[in-house]
Parts: sequence; structure tokens; C-alpha cells
Amino acid sequence: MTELASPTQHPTGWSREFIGEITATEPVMGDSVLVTFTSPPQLAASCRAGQFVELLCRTPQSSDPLLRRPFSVYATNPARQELTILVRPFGRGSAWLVEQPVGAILDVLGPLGNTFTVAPKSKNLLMVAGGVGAAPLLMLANEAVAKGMNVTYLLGAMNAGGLLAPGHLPGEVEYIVATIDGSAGRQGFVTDLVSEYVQWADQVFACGPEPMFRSLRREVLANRFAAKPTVQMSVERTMACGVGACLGCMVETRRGMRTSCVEGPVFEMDELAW
Amino acid sequence: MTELASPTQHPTGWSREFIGEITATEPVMGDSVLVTFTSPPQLAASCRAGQFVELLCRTPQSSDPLLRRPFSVYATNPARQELTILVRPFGRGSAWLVEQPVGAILDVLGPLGNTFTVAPKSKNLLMVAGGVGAAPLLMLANEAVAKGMNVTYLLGAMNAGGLLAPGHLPGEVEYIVATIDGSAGRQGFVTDLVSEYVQWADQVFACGPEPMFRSLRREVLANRFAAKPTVQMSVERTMACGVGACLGCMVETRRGMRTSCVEGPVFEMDELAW
Amino acid sequence: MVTEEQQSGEQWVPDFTVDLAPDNPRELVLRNPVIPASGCFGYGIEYSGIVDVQRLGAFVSKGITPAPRSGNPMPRITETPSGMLNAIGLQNPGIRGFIRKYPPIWESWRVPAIVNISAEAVEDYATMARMLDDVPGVAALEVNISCPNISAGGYCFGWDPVMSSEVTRAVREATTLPVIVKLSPGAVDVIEIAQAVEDAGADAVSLINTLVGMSIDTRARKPVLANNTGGLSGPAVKPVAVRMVYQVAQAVRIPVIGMGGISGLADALEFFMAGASAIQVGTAVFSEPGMLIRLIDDLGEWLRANRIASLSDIVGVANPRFHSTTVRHSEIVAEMVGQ
Amino acid sequence: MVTEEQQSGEQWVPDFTVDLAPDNPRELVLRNPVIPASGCFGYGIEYSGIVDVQRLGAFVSKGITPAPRSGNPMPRITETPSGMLNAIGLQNPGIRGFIRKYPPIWESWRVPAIVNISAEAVEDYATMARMLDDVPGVAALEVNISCPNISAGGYCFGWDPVMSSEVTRAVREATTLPVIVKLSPGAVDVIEIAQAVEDAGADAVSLINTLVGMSIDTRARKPVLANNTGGLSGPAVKPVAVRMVYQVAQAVRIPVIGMGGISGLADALEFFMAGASAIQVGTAVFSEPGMLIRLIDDLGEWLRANRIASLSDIVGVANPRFHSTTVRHSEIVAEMVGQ
Ligand SMILES: Cc1cc2nc3c(=O)[nH]c(=O)nc-3n(C[C@H](O)[C@H](O)[C@H](O)COP(=O)(O)OP(=O)(O)OC[C@H]3O[C@@H](n4cnc5c(N)ncnc54)[C@H](O)[C@@H]3O)c2cc1C
Ligand SMILES: Cc1cc2nc3c(=O)[nH]c(=O)nc-3n(C[C@H](O)[C@H](O)[C@H](O)COP(=O)(O)OP(=O)(O)OC[C@H]3O[C@@H](n4cnc5c(N)ncnc54)[C@H](O)[C@@H]3O)c2cc1C
Ligand SMILES: Cc1cc2nc3c(=O)[nH]c(=O)nc-3n(C[C@H](O)[C@H](O)[C@H](O)COP(=O)(O)O)c2cc1C
Ligand SMILES: Cc1cc2nc3c(=O)[nH]c(=O)nc-3n(C[C@H](O)[C@H](O)[C@H](O)COP(=O)(O)O)c2cc1C
Ligand code: FES
Ligand code: FES
Repeated sequence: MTELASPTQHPTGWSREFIGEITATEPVMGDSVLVTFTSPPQLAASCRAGQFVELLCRTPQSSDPLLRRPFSVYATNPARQELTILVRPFGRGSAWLVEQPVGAILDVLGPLGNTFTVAPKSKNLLMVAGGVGAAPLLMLANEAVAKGMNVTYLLGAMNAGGLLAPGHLPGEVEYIVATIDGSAGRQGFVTDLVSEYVQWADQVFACGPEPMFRSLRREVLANRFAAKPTVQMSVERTMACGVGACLGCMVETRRGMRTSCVEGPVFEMDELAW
Repeated sequence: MTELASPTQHPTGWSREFIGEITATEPVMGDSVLVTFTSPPQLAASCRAGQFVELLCRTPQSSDPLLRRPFSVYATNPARQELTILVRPFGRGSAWLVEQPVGAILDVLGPLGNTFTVAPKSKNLLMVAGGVGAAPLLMLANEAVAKGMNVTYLLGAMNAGGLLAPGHLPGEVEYIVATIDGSAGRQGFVTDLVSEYVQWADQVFACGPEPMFRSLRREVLANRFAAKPTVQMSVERTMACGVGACLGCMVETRRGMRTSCVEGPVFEMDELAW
Repeated sequence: MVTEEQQSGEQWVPDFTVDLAPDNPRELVLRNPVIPASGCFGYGIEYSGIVDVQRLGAFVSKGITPAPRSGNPMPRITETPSGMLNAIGLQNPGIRGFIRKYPPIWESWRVPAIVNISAEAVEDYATMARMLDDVPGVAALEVNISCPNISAGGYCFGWDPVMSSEVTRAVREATTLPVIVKLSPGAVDVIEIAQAVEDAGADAVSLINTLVGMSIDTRARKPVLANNTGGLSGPAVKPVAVRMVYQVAQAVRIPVIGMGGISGLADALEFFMAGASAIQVGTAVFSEPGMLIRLIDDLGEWLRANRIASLSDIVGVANPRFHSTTVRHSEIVAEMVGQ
Repeated sequence: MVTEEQQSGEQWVPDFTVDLAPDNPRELVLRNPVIPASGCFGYGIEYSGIVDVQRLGAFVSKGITPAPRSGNPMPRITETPSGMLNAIGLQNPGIRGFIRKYPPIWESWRVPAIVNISAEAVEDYATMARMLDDVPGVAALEVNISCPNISAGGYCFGWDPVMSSEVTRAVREATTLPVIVKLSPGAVDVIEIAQAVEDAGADAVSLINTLVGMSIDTRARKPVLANNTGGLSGPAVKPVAVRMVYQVAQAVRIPVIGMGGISGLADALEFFMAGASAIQVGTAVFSEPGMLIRLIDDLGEWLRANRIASLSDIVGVANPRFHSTTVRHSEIVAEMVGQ
């Protein structure tokens, strides 16, 4: 199924645009779906938490919707040569994607972008996820647990149905949730939970909507009693190329405009222009 | 499934745009597919041979391909409130359509257009079909046999695989085929068969590509020994509206431009400007 | 924004009414702002059994010319990505045949019928306007200026402010009917044209007409359309249309009727927010005729859900300079520095 | 059309070679006619690992300006039906930074690099052309005239034949490099502009640049793009682009480079048959980068399957007046009477 999957090729060889076949779909978090598809082996093996893939979300007979959609990698399985993404049906592209059955063919570009960076001396990692922001942090949690680090994973959703079932996270992870309607965990925003963990954490990793980032930043900056942990955020921008060619996905940083597809999607909170 | 299927409505009431659900698909004639879908009962009951439906051939998330595609009605089943069409995967729309599974939802406009007209005094009907031109003539053959008429049905295809299996036709029909490669029936064009039947026939009905019509016309005009049968042809034009509003589908006749969607698709051969 | 009266019931009825010729004593009041576009709805009768024409805000007839026209040779239409090309060639029975045949049918209808007129000389526009002035069943004229001016060597009326103005003035003088002038997107500066036709007495402007396009049949190795070129319409052109409506709505005070690729509520809202007081639906009628009525209903739902009392409250909300008419051309061009 | 030599092997190798500056001693010979378009392929290095840049006919860099530009605020891009809008705002390191950074990389490449230049004054175009004249690694210039002319109150160079001609002449005099002038589809008469730049010394023309469009975010009730308007590109614009290439190819004798919505073989063939000697691919690179190389292969297959010895044999076959240059404007407008 993989178009250019010669195993002798460099991980960043000509194989970053490939054809994947859906091998599994699994409903999660209400109306979202985990979509697993085949990928060239070296890509599945080299992919790291924070990276994303860009998918064409249309049949070959159609030119609409035109642009690829980026999705964070949720899990990789190098042995089975598979990648998994978490898709929330939101607009035209994602609605199409969640309807694709096992066996459907996907046109994939990636993995793309930079990764979360865990400092070698970090022991305690706090992850703050909103909605499908859960995806890249789940992969990061898996990587960190494998290295023996302590992970607390905070997830927020509208209601209990919108949460990831605990079974999806490694058992070593402390998993704490918040829902707007209070139907599970703390009632309120996920960022309301942050103050309790921010002193404990050596590093904070976040993925979610823009308002969540703003609240998170307030919470972290409000912590005046200990060294503030560094915060890495995976930001979302509309993308076209995904490789730094179109300059459409810029993020304003203290050192100027940066491409979120190559120099991001992960940025240090302190680097971003707020 | 039918959006506006109130049975009290007039057959040409507000129900001519409706939502059908695919209830069966059956491969025929090589890569073509018989697609059966639900329709409002009065439409299934009122539909006559020669009429067509216009289908949207895209997902609701896409605006491309934009225009509906016309397909002749192959069969109706008023009891089950179903219509069947015969689709050959040719370009973008038909390729999409043949991939739709049972349960898929179709946006249908129709039945549209005029019908074949069998004269009350006709006894012997000759049908000449090329490829998917088989569809409207199959429905006509069924109607004619039910009325006790004699039907000879000629079908041409590239090869044996492209023919309709005899089981699809009523047993009373004399079914004779021609293939270009000679793998079934007479080797050559379907119109090569016509001269043998043209004297017998009271009326000729034809559906197929333009060159077939030209050959058919030559064959019929060459018959100098008996009264020439009248010939009705279902012609194909690119269509947009299907209801006579856009004036895009015109056929040049001896009495001027005619809409093929309302005043056609069936025209008397002698009326057409050759 | 919501009046007591509207609020009193469980669901208030949003105010959809729009007058497209507020300065004209004969006015053009529509019960809702949804209008099928010229050439895409025949003469209002073809979609009977599919679209309840009486529920529409108005409808526009196929373009009528001084003499009958049999139109262009076939093929006349072809599909393009999210769009279509047409070269119908203004097939129509001519003004006399038209007047005999259709307005008598419309006379008893409650939906206003707008007649689209096309010609190749200023006098011919005026003659048609005069003939239609007091024909019962005709509510307004839409003047299609995307036509070649024979006396200007075939140059399109709608590309030149002086010629556009001449046609408008001639029609204005020939009739007291509301006059909508339909602008061509081929003009280098649509603002200049809009202002010229406003000054010449147009009651409203509508835009956009089709862009000129071509498709080539790579098997036959020649253009698909017998006419070679055709008019491009459908969702593909929507961004161009929204931009032009936005620009024109900044530059004139008369109502703007927006069209180009509208296929549903979200598209219609774009045009209203850009500054359109009403919208026309062309190509999408072919693909989804039922959408016309659904759009009226969806618009009502949307206004209710957003607690907006009157459609006019959202007209131009995305356009800070809406109806300011003080915008200089250079500002608009400066904004157009894109990539 | 097929020579003995080509026929001798089992499969002949079709002749793809095209010189886009046949009258220029420095010539611009491409091994094949497939070129990624300006702004859609960065500086030729971004797609490494995805597209084998060395196999391309050539590539065009992002537009370079006299001074560095940080571009427009975000959002800069949005999707439209079968198309996209962009308002990048010419983010680039400026001509000096550019010359230091990229041509040295390209110097060792076998694929010709074409530099796209943009400015807001005639002298600035000339200055950039002079600076690039003998920079190793630079094979040709593409002059983007879809820019506002500051000294003409922001009116776009590319909409006016005199201004287009001035820019072209200034660049022509400042460099001996092959000069391609990239035409704007916003001109009311693209033929007039093409003839003006040909007369002013352009070696070739390329077209089309983007159409000006807008999308409105109906939730936020304002334009999606921070710049309000943006450039429309992608399959949606293809019919407009094919029409303009067809018209320009009738009116000039220099090579025409066609672009606008090309997404594969069938689209590319439309442009060749309309009269393009080479094609550029813009937006489709984003959706299907692998298509660039596939297109070269597919084109070869197609020529072989159709027993066509040289691509030039199909250039303009759908265009009976190809390179006739005697076509009068009125004839072309007359053809444009569509609906
Ligand atoms: C790095 C990165 C990683 C991502 N990872 C994930 C992931 O793991 N899982 C996931 O589900 N998504 C993810 N996304 C988001 C995803 O790429 C898509 O953006 C998302 O699925 C929506 O695309 P769509 O085609 O479904 O929606 P579209 O139809 O394209 O709509 C998207 C945009 O249009 C706007 N919009 C929609 N309708 C309207 C309207 N009527 N009026 C005005 N504006 C409107 C929305 O605000 C939004 O900006 C990620 C994005 C990025 C950049
Ligand atoms: C009254 C009527 C009844 C019909 N009944 C049936 C029926 O029963 N069964 C059936 O299968 N079909 C039927 N058709 C045909 C059907 O409507 C469609 O036209 C057909 O399926 C092709 O549509 P498409 O979307 O698949 O192809 P498209 O992609 O739309 O292509 C169709 C057109 O494009 C042209 N084309 C395609 N590719 C190229 C290219 N590369 N270069 C140049 N031109 C190209 C073709 O010549 C053709 O004219 C009928 C048509 C009519 C008018
Ligand atoms: C088949 C067809 C015929 C048309 N005929 C006319 C016409 O006669 N007069 C006119 O002013 N516009 C005519 N138009 C243009 C439309 O009224 C409308 O301006 C254009 O199609 C853009 O809107 P849309 O994208 O919603 O179709 C026609 C359009 C189509 C598709
Ligand atoms: C994101 C983007 C950036 C562009 N930047 C430039 C540019 O810097 N200079 C230029 O002349 N054209 C630029 N263009 C226009 C393209 O080169 C091309 O003319 C246009 O997109 C039409 O081709 P397409 O439909 O294949 O994209 C840009 C287009 C896009 C989509
Ligand atoms: S998406 Fe093109 S530069 Fe990031
Ligand atoms: S398809 Fe519109 S008139 Fe026949």
C-alpha cells in the first residue's frame, strides 16, 4: 500500500508523501474517531510526539475540499508500520475523514513539523489537553512513561462523553479530567486544575484551543512561589503546504514570524508574542 | 427516507427532488452497476420508459463535481417504492456513484423528460442498444412484453463481458447481441444486425452513442422494400437543470432547437436535423 | 434589536422584507431576500413541481433581447472545478414574443417578476424598457450590461463607465419601473462602474455576472464549447463575487444585490455581511433546486437563533466602510496587494 | 511527426525540451515544461524529501522585493470551493538577503532557477534586475506586475498597458537575463497588456496570477483574511486561465507560460493545446506535491501513447489563430458573448 516504501531510503527520503490504507477505526471522545493507517516503516519508526501528518480529505474524483488537513500523530506502531490519528468531525474535511471505512485509501504527507522537547533533567511532566489536543500529548505521555518519567495528564471537555477513556493512557500516568457541565471530574475548565500541579512540574506541555493557552499562561505566570516550569504549546494554524513553502501558517514570536509547520507546531510559551 | 413522500401529493407535486437510499447494487456488463434506491411511491409508479433521473454525484461536504448527472431509468418497482438505474463508470460522477454502498444516501431529481411512445397499432418492436443505452430500452421491453407485443432486443458491446446477461430481460424477448471482438454473438457493430429486422419491425427504438445512431439511420433508410418503420432515439446531451430552465441541452430539430431534458430525451429520427 | 412584539410569541418572525428600490415610487418590495438569478430559473414556470415559486422573494427571467435569438450552437455548457461554463447565447423569443407569452402568466402571481434585458445598442435597451414600462406582471428590470456594444467595436458595455452610464440613463428615461443594473466582473474597476450607474439613475445594482472562461476538450483538441468561451459561474467564483460586493457596497448608497456561487446559508450570509441587501442564486438552482426554499427557512432560523430582529441588521456588518462612499480607489487597490 | 531515430527503440523518448527565451542569447532551455509557480515552492529547498527538484523543468522562487518584508498579519490563507485565497504579503528577505542566501545553493543544481521580482516603482524593478544580472545560480527573471504602482496612486501596474510596458522596458534594459513578464488577470484586456510587454522586450509571458477575492467568516462577522482580500488560485480559476492563455497565444509571438489551477495531466494538456509552451503549477503543489514529477512522467506517457514526437506539436492545436497576431480585439470580445 505504501507507494515509495523502499526500506533503504532515508527517513526523510522521497517517501514523505505516501498512500496509507485504513486498518482500524475506533470511536472515542463522543463523535471523534481514532483512525489507524499504514505508513512506510521508517516513517512510523522515526515519528515523534508533536509531529503531524497532512491528509487529503476528498475522493480522487473531486477537487474540493482542496487543501490537506493537518492531524497530530496520536500513536505510532513501527512493528505494524502504522500511524494513528484522533479526528474530531468539525467541518468539511474531518467529517469526510471520520466516515472512511477500514480499507479506504488515504493520501498522507508527513510526518511534518517539530516535536515536543523533554529536557534530560526533567522528572515531572504536566500535560494540559483540551479536546482533540489530547492526541499529541498522548503520544508524548507514552514516550515519557517509557523513559521512566512522572506524567500528570489533564484533559478538559464539554462533558463526560467528550473524554478519553482511561484505558487509552498508559497505567503509570496520573489522569485527571475536567468537564464544563461537571458530568465527570472537576466542573469547569481544564486550566482550573493547573494551579495544583504547576509547582510540581518541571515542564508543562499543552495542546488545545487558543483561549485555553491564554488561561494556562495566566495560571503559570500567577505561580509566584517556585521556579516557573517551562511551557511548550502546540499551536493550530490553517495550513496549506505543511513544509515551509507557502508562508501561510505563520506564528508571531519574539524573534519574528515563524512557520508553524516546520519551526512549529510546538513553541515555547515564552517565545510566543502574546 | 423520502423527503416529501406524502402519498396525497400529485405525481408532479413538490416531490420531484427527493432523497433516496440505496437498497441494492449489482455488477452487470463488466464494470457497470445496477443501482437501486428508494423513491416516493407515486414517482416509482408514474415513471415511464425513456425518462431519466438526475443525481448529485458527490458527498455533502464537497462542491465538486458540481452538476447532477442524468441516468435513464432501467426499472421501477412501485410495490417496493424503488427505482433502478444502470451506471457505467466513465468519468468523475459515475465513478463516484458506482462506489456507493447499500445504505448510501442519494439526492435525486426526477423522473424527468419525455417517454418512448409505442403506437397502439404496433405489434413488432425492434430495440437497438449500445452499451448503457441498454437501460431505457430494457424498461421499454418490459412494458411492451406486458402488453403482449413482440420485442427483438439488439445489444452491442466491445466484448462478451460488456453484455447484459439474458436473465435480465423478460423471457419473451428475442435477445440478439453483437461484440466488436466477436467474443459473443455476431462480430461487429450492433447496427450490422439491424437490416435483418427492419422489415419486420413496426417501430424501432434506439439508445446508444451518436455513431450508432448514424449507422442505424443508414440501415433504416437503406431499406427500400417495405414501409420504413418509425424510429425513436434517446439522445444524450450534457445537462445542467434537467427541467428546461437553462437551455444548455438543446437538440437541433427540423422545427428548431428543442430541450433534450423536457422535449426529449426521446426524439423521432425524422425530426432530428442530421 | 428585537421588538417587544416580535419577542412576545415563543418564536418571533424575523423581518425579511427588503425594498430594492427605496427611492422609486413604484418600489420593489420583496418578502424575503432570496431570488433565483437570470438564466437559471427560466421564466419562473420550469421548476413548477419542484420549487414553490410563490415563496421566493422575487425571480429574474432569462435575458430578453430586442429580436428573437436561437442562441449558440451546441455544446453550450460544460462543468469545471466547482463551477460551470455556459454559452447559451441568449436564446429567447425576443421582447415581443416574451411580452405576449410570460407576463400574463405572472400577473396573478404574488412573487415579483424581474425581467433581465440585454442588447447591443443603447437605443435597443431603451426601446425594451419603454415596451416593458406598463406591462402587468413585470415588477422591475435588470439591465445586463455584460454585452458587446456594436457601435464600440464590440467592447463590452459593462467594462466602461461611460458606456455603462449611457445604458443606465437611457433605460432610466424610458421607464418608471425599478431599474437594477447588473455589473460585469470583467471591468478593471467595478467601483467606478457602480458609481457611474448609480449617478445615471439605477435604483439598485446586482453583481456579479459570469467571468469569461474556457475549457478544452483534450481528446477532440478544441474548446469544449462551440462558442469557444463561456461564462464561468458557481461556487468557484464566490470569492471574486464577495470581494466585488464588498467593494461596491462601500462605494454606493443604493441597494446591492449579491450573487456568484451561493449554494446555501453560509454563502448567503457572506454576501449579506459584505453588504448585499438581497441575494441571487444561479448555478446552485441546477444542482439543488430545493435549496432555494430551504435557504429562506434557514435564514429565518439563523436570525432567530442569533436573536437578530431584521435581516438589515447584518447587512454590511463585515464591512466597516459600508455605504461610506468616501473610499478612494487607491485605498481599495492597496488592500488588494495580496500574495 | 515521429523521427526514425525515435521510432527505432521500443519506446521513443518524446522531445520535451523547450526554450522559453528563443530570442535571447542567454536562452532559457528547460528539459521539460513543468515548473512550480512562484510562492508555491518556496526557494526550491522546502520540498526536499518530497519532490526531486532536479527533475523539474525549472522552478520559480517566492517573489522578492527591494527591501525585506515580514508580510501581512495572520490569517493569511483560507480555503474556497476548489480554490484558496492567500494574502501572504510578499514575506521575503529582500533582494540583498536573497542574493546572499539562495543562489549559492542553486549554483550547483542542474534545474534552472527563475527569480520572481515584485516592486512598487519602475526603478525598483530595474535595480533588482541589475543586481541579479550576473548572479550565478539565477537562470531568468519573472516580473510580477500584479503590484500597486505607488506613483500611480496604487493602481496596479499589470492593469495598464503603459505601466506594464514601462516596467518591462526598465527590466529589459537592466539585464541580459531572460525576462518573463507575469500578467495579471485583473486587466480588462489581457491581450493589450501582453502585446505591450512583448513590444517592450519581454522574452516570454506567464499567466495568470491570482484573481482578487474575499471570504467572510460568518461567525466573527468579518473577512477571514487579516488583509480582507487575497489572491484566488487553484482549480476554481482554471477556466479563466485557459481562456486568457488562449487569447494571449493568439496575440503574441513570444512563448507563453500557462498556469492557474493545473492539478494533473488533463489540465496541463488544456494549457498546451490553448497555446502554452510550458506550464506552472501553484496551489496543487500544496495538495499533491508528488504530482509535479508524476506530471512529467504522465506527459511522456501521453505523448508516446498518442505517437506525438514533440510536445511542440500539440502547443496551440486547439487554437486556430495561434500565434497569428492579427486577431482584432473586437473579434475576441465578440466571441465572449456567452450566456
Ligand atoms: C498542527 C495541527 C494539528 C492538528 N491536529 C488535530 C487532531 O489531532 N485532531 C483533529 O481533529 N484536528 C486537528 N487539527 C485541526 C484539523 O487540521 C482541521 O483544521 C479540523 O479538522 C477542521 O477541518 P475541517 O476540514 O473539518 O473544517 P473546515 O470546514 O475546513 O473548517 C475549518 C475552519 O473554517 C472555519 N469555519 C467553518 N465553518 C465556518 C462558518 N460557517 N463560518 C465561518 N468560519 C467557519 C472554522 O472556524 C475553521 O477555522 C490540527 C490542526 C493543526 C494545525
Ligand atoms: C438522458 C441521459 C441518460 C443517460 N443515461 C445513462 C445511463 O443510463 N447510464 C449511464 O451510465 N450513463 C447515462 N448517461 C450519461 C451520464 O449522465 C454521464 O454523462 C456519464 O456517466 C458521464 O458522467 P461522468 O461524471 O462519469 O463523466 P465526466 O467526468 O463528467 O465526463 C463526461 C464528459 O466529459 C468528457 N471528458 C471526460 N474526460 C475528458 C478529457 N480528459 N478530455 C476531454 N473531455 C473529457 C466526456 O467526453 C464527457 O462528455 C445519460 C445521459 C443522458 C443525457
Ligand atoms: C446557464 C446560465 C445562463 C445565464 N443567463 C443569464 C442571462 O440571460 N442574463 C444575465 O444577466 N445573466 C445570466 N447568467 C448569469 C447568472 O444570472 C449569474 O449572474 C451568474 O451565473 C453568477 O451566479 P451563480 O454563480 O450563482 O450562478 C446565466 C448563468 C448561467 C449559469
Ligand atoms: C500562497 C501563494 C503565494 C504566491 N506568491 C506569489 C508571488 O510571490 N509572486 C507571484 O508572482 N505569484 C505568486 N502566487 C501566484 C502563483 O504563482 C500563481 O500565479 C497562481 O497561484 C495561479 O496558479 P495556481 O492556480 O496553480 O496556484 C502565489 C500563489 C499562492 C497560492
Ligand atoms: S503551511 Fe505552508 S509554510 Fe506552513
Ligand atoms: S438541462 Fe437545462 S434546459 Fe435541459
